[in-house]
Amino acid sequence: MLEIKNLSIDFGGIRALSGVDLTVRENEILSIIGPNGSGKTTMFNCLTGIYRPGSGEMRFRGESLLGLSPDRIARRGIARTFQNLRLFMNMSVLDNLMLGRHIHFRKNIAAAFLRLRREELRHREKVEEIIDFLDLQAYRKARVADCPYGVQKRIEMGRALALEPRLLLLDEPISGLTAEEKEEAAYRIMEIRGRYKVAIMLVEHDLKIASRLADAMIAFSYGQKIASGLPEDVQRNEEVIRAYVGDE
Amino acid sequence: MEKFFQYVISGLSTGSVYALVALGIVIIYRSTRILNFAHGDMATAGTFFAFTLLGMNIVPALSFPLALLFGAALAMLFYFFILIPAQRRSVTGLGQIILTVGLSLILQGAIAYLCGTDTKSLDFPLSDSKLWNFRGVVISELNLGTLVISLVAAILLYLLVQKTRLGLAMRATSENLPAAQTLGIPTRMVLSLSWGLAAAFSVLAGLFLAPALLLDPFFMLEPFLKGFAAAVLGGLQSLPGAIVGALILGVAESLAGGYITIAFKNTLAFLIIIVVLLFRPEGLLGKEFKERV
Amino acid sequence: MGSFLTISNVDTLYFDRIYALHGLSLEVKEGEIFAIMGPNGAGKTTLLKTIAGLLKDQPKKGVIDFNGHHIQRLAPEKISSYGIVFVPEDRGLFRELTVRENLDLGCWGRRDGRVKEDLEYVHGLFPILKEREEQQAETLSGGEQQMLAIGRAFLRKPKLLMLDEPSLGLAPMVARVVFEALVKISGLGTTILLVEQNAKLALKIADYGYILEGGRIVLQGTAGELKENRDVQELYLGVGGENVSPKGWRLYKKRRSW
Amino acid sequence: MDLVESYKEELRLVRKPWTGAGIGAVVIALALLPLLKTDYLLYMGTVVFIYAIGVIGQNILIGYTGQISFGQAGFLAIGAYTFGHAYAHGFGIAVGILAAGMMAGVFGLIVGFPSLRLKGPYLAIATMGFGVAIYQILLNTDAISGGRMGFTVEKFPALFGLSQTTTFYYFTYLLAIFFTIISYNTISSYVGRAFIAIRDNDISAEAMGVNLARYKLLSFSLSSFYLGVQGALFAMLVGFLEPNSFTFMESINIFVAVIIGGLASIGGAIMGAVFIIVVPQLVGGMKELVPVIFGVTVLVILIFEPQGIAGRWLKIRLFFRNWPFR
Repeated sequence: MLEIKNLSIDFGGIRALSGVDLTVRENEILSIIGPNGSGKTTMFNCLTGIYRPGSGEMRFRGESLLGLSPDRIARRGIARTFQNLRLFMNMSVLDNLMLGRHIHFRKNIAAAFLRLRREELRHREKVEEIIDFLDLQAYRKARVADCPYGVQKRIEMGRALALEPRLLLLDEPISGLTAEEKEEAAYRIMEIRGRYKVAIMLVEHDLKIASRLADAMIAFSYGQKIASGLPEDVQRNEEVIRAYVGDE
Repeated sequence: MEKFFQYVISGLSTGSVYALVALGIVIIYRSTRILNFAHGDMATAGTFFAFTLLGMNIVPALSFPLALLFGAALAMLFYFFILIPAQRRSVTGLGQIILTVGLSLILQGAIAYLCGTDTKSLDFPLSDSKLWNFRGVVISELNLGTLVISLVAAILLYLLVQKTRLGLAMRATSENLPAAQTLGIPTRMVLSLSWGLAAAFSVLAGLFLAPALLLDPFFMLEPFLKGFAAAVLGGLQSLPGAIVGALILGVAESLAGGYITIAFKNTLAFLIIIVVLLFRPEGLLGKEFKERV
Repeated sequence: MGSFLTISNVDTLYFDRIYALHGLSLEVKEGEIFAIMGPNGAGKTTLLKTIAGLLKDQPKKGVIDFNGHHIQRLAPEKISSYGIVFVPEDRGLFRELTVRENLDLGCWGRRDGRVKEDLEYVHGLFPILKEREEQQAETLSGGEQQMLAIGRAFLRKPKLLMLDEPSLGLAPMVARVVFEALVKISGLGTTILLVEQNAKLALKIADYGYILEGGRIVLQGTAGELKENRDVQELYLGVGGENVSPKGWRLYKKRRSW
Repeated sequence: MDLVESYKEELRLVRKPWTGAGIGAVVIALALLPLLKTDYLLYMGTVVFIYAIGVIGQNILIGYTGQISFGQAGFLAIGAYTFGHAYAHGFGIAVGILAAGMMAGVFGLIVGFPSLRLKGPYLAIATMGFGVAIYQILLNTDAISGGRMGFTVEKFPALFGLSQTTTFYYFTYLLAIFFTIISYNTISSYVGRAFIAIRDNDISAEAMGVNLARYKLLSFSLSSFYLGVQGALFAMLVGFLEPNSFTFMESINIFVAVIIGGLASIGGAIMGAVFIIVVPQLVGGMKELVPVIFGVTVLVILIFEPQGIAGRWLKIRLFFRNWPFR
């Protein structure tokens, strides 16, 4: 469903990604691991149109994503979360999720002026479903900035889900959470795949959880793919161990 | 052809005043990431201070430097007593810019209240009507003086920034504040000095503009806008850029005024900026900026 | 008192909500090299920034005692004046200034007459810096930038030198040069506190190590002890541990029953 | 306790009965103001209504969408002169006002284009340049501005046996209410959500499928439409247009009203308009001090009450809600 071939990008002479190939199949969870600065987030940024890759090809469901603006890519059905939470901090939780529905709104500006709210109600039902799923009921009307960190992580995931994506990119969805929240978040990620029928790409540092979740795993180091395959194999790969623990 | 040189010369003279204003704006922006909307009003305040001193029969040689110091002190007080408390209360970057809008209003009102809104003329040692003739290209004493003093000021600034330890600390602080702090550089002192220096530059511009423009509480508004425009044109971060931008602006204005019409001088300035910004958003000599995601 | 740097029970929060350090305590003895290791996001960088005073209003709780001064929540300039120098992960160089100017700034506020000798020592340590003296710092390679950052920090004659991931992005050969220099600097009496992901490299030069996870110290010991510890690998990779297959894990959901 | 029984109920404009009563009281009191038969008060009310429209519009742009602008005077001028010419050519008042708004809106669209590539300071200078340019064009184009003689606009007619002042008061009163409601509606719709999303985090707004260009331009032209209408009403109020009514200071005035009232609050925008109109009247003789008061207020508000008068008002309400149990 997603196919990346030979993707490269430079920043001021530094090669952030070089010649990366990967594929994601329908309804698959793919974990991407690697030490700091190895190019994981850069790849997400290329995929969502925030960076323009220098060379290579990205095809999503048969169509190229190259040169599309981030909003067009979102409309194709790719949603993402961000490493450092990019929520709309001054909006309510509900509004954040409703903004996730933005691309599904039938846009009619006259209706907006006149407070015709049929569309609003239609989407509200979808959003309430997500609120239930993510246990956000208590925070529905709260300003996001006032919510605890763990809740904000859930909100961001909910916002991405509200877009009804075919492919969901999660950038460190469980980092910074407490042990208990981590378990819960991991469970939810599994549930999302089952319930919303999406493929998930996942960058995570907690390798225990990342490998438990993933169907397949890829390891990056210095902008290159150094290993791919089943989580168990990737974890025991010599090169991966060297990249993480360091060499002599 | 002579006419052309005439326009270029007078354009350079105006441009050099814009450069003084623009340099101040750039110094402040580089060091504190604040666009100082009160820049023109600081100049006005300093110029009025000089006017008052002259009225008390104090010679220009003394009252002009005092005016520069007055402007500098004003800016440093604003930095210490408004900006630092605001930063401590984590006012956003945009909020800090709006603080300077507030300062601008206060200065404007105070000047109008203390000195009146009628126009005055400043007794300036250089005359606007005494002309010098260089092979058919005419330049007034005032314009020549302006060019010379701007040049001297720019060179002094260059020496200060590039050759002294204070200048080194200024460059370091404006480039990487946390690193400067961990090296034990007294960053607040350095930043407040930057504000003071910038204000002194704008007062200097005010003093040289006053004889031609006549003095009233709003007389620096237009030069401030031009200086601002020049700074943006040059990239807002670069001191040479500010000078280049200002000179380009001055000459372009003068040429357009001479060959087309003087009616749309300001409009032209902004037209240039918008066109330049659309094709080179980082300004002529600015560096490309990228946001990290 | 009596000890060099003592951190007791420190809490650092981001955005006033997220605990980055949670009741963290550790001790650094004078004259040795200490390494702090741990996975990404464990709070290593936060710890150094907290000590250096670069996080506004942090730490929220706890005491950082340096040579008898309580330095928590002081301005970074003040902390620096006690003799603590911090080299951040991005090296903290003034990229538009030349190599020489960067080194000059390292000597800011020094009044003793030994600046020249020290400068020569730095040039002896990293001869490349002498060659590149007039170049802008941003034109240097990653390794050279790290050398410049360390040289500049050394010129401040710190009592405590803190480095954040000095090996990050360096080729192994270059990293070795950098680490050898650190050993030499330490030999001159500077205490070094080092944050590293590359555990093997760090433990080679360190005398003592702490392993940080989730904002707490989870393991500590001399370099020798840590090298022997099998858990170190597990902490990084999650290899081993409870021997269950990755797929057959228990579905889990906390149910509220009230 | 307020129990919400359906999502629909939640979407109503005024949900709490007490809020409704309060707003109703204010609206009725304002409607009854002409009974006092003080032309001065009516005039002041009219000016506040007129300014409120523009300030609300600017709050949509600056407060909600987060795009800084210093070109307000230019749009006011465009609105005022468009209306003046349309009215003089025999088009009715309604058509004139609509044309004024549309014309300003179109220019807003044009000025908005730089906003797609420029941020913060650069946008400030571009919009400021627009304001200055319009002023200069007015100064130098007699065909538009009427040259040295200025440009006279016929005042609003007296209708229904009311005095001219009273009629115009009611007219602006209704328009102000209309624009307030429209603004509330817009802000709470998907459009407003997109605006706020762009302000809070443009990168993730785009990643969620919001077309940045479209909504930034929409915000610019919408807010300019409001200013155009304000300009048209202003033309009818003073009856005489000259370029000097549209200087950079006028832009700053409206900007100050937005800041003092409170960013991202429509109620605040109205309070801000009241502030900048009423305070100069209270100062009386010492007109020079008005900017000082504005300036000091801006400083105090930014440092101590970043949400402006509206924020202070919310805090007072919270205080009394639990009174006397603090």
